[in-house]
Amino acid sequence: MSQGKIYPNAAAALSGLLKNDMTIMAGGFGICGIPESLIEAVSASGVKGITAISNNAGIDGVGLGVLLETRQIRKMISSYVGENKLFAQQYLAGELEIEFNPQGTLAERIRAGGAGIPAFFTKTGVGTSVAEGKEVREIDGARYVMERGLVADVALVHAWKGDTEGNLVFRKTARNFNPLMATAGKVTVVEVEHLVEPGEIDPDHIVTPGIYVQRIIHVPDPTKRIEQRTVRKRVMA
Amino acid sequence: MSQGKIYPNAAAALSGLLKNDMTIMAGGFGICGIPESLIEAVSASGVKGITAISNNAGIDGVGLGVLLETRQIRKMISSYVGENKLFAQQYLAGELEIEFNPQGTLAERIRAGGAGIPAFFTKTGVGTSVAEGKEVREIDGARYVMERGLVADVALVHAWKGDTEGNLVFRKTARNFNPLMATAGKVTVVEVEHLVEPGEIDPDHIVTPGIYVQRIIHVPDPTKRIEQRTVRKRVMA
Amino acid sequence: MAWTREEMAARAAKELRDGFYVNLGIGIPTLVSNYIPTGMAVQLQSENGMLGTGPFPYEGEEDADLINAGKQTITELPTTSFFSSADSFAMIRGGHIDLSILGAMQVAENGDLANWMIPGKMVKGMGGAMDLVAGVKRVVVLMEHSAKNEPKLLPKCDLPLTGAQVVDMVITDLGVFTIDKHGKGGMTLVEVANGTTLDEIKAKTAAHYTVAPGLK
Amino acid sequence: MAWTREEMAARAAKELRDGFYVNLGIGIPTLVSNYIPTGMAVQLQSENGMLGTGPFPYEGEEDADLINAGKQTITELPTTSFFSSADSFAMIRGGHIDLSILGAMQVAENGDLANWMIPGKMVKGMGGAMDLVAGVKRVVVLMEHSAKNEPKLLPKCDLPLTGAQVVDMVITDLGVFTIDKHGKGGMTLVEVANGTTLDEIKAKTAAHYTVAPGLK
Repeated sequence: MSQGKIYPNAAAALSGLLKNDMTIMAGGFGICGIPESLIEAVSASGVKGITAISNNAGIDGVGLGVLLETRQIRKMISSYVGENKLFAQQYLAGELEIEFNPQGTLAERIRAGGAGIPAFFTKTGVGTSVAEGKEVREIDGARYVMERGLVADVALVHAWKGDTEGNLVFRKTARNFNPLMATAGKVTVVEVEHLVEPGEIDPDHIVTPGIYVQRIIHVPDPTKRIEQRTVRKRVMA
Repeated sequence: MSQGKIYPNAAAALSGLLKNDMTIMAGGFGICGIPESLIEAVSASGVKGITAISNNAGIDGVGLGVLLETRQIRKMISSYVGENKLFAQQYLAGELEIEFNPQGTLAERIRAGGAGIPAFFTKTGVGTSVAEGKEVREIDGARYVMERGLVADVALVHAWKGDTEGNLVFRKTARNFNPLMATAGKVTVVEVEHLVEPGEIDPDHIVTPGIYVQRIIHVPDPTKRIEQRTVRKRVMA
Repeated sequence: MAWTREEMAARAAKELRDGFYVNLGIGIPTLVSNYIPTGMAVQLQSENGMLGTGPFPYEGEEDADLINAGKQTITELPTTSFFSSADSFAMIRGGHIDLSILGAMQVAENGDLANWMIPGKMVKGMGGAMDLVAGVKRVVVLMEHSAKNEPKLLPKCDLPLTGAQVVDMVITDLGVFTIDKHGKGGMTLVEVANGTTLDEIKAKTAAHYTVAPGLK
Repeated sequence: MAWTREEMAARAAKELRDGFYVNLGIGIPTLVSNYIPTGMAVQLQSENGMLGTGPFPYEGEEDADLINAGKQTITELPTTSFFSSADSFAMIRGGHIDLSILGAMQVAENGDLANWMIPGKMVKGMGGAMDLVAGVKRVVVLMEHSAKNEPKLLPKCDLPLTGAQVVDMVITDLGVFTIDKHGKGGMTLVEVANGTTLDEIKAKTAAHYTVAPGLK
């Protein structure tokens, strides 16, 4: 059923979806759970002027860092970009716009965008520069700032396992922004590490129902990099 | 760890939490996934003047229907109460207040309450009596009504399986309002059909993290009633 | 005789497309699931928290934890997923459902819909109807053309609204109407049921409408 | 000498209570996890979507899919649950986390906190800090008392704020201050580190504060 959602590779899955000056959401936290194959296909496409909505900007040469190298990104909507040196250079040279959002506000804006909620109120950022130019109102004795829902032309998502209907599950902290972005893309394209038939994932365990997924590629055994390898020594018995 | 969340029975789990004129959320859709043992303990407590937030009002003698029989509920915040005859009588006699919410607005108000969002905008109900007395504003060319977050003094939840830390999973459509209400109770009390040790539920499958659960009772093999038994005939081969 | 309930449901099924996600209301709309063309992938959403609803269970296999929004026992399919009520209405409100087919008491020529209360009668509540008509991409009403000889297609609803300017199409036992709910195109009769006439429809319809070219 | 970083972390650990859910920031706050008293159940939340974070993995057992908010490889515990970023910040914003311990550049006597940007320098972003200080029930700042001999406890922050009136307690290498962030009680010095004096603290603190009775 719905075999039509499966595409042979990232380039095929993105075909017809990319245009200059578009908005793209990309899942991931740091470089954990990023849709790396799909980002590389965006890079290969040469599309320019992208507004990228992503918690971070990857690291140099990895994740969205690839699109920074090729100068395909015009604007980032993120919460933290400290790991990317190229980002700093392009920003200071005025080649890159940045809109910083508190991480939770960014997450909720995306969740709201996917859920048909155009605006909501939050305490986060009241009394800071984040609230400047936005409506602030008192509700039941506390002050809240109004934030807007976010959607994207295309959402790029990385999942652990998916069936051909588009039902998805995620693995550990690689979940992060992926399921919310899946709901907020006008078209959502997913790379899955394990592609299975419908019925192979327990319906009570599905995190993203297939309705949110329009296109799927199978990326077995992706290279997963670690940004900060921290370990403890084994204590000999 | 946190063995302190486990209580021997429903009465013990509710002790100290109930007072007249309080607000109680109760999970369930119709009589599917209702926290029946906990509702019966509320009934036995004799507490009065309850504002009950629940999608439905149970049926006569089942679920919140029990609290209607004993006239412990003063006000219902619900989306549909058509199945309960006693409800109609008490309402028409002026003994019961009702605030109807569209089902999705009710769900989102509870989700917002649990998520620290005091208000949000939705299209649902614009141009209807639901929007009367509420702020309506145009955002990007469409009209939206502002709805408020909802919290309760106590949330009563039914789950399929829970560990002693309070991590919960739900079964099929018995999930419904239960996980959102778990987030919106100042105190959340849960009845689980299967009580297990931490680590026995895959952490990727947990729907409600233990942080939302303050008290747990084990209710093995509860009686589950069916409101509308619909079947098909077997076709002989 | 015009269309039977089964014929109305079959006509509504023609609005389905391959890959659609659809929410069916209680009553005649439920029958539409019997007319999904073989080989067409259509997933039915039930707003109590399920995508991919299956048929009624065999006798003895009913599961109290597995019901649809009409509180009827159902079954699951290989494509099924379960989720909370908040997630279910995020799906509905966010415009992810392609089509909602539901019943109505009244529909106005501008697309206003009334189907949840009659003043003076006991009010049962709107359930998920207001969310569905406000959130789903396309709304098709499936209803009898008249109620006790009173027209249900009106210039303006006199019952309290479920949604304002929300209906895209109305299928009754007498025919099919389209509504340009956000534009100025108004209501158009686009199909006449077997066994009825343009004159009969005119006599039983209070709403203003145009007749599609070539219709007779 | 006053308190070392380890002693500061140990002091902060005294703010933990059995059953607490706690978010620890990057830097000195991370060390607090080493001082959770044995037998005390404390679950650590990591805002990238995890409750119940465990220690660093043994060499060779690192998992790229299992990191904390500082992007460090960690492990899971029997109590662990994973969830999305939206659900993680619903937890934070909704006031479900008992305690947040984080670093700061400046804290004002009214509880204002600055820890995310220095005008004129490259801005990295606020990450989850604004959400944490706005949403968590109790906010404890763990920081050096001075930066390059400039006081960090001020009458008013001159750096851009992370949150207004959000800090409940400040633990530095010189002592512990409480802040009545929503009332008129201002800032109070409640503890003096070994090896320092009231006079030294006074000399190094620009903020106004009262000294708790009996302190010397």
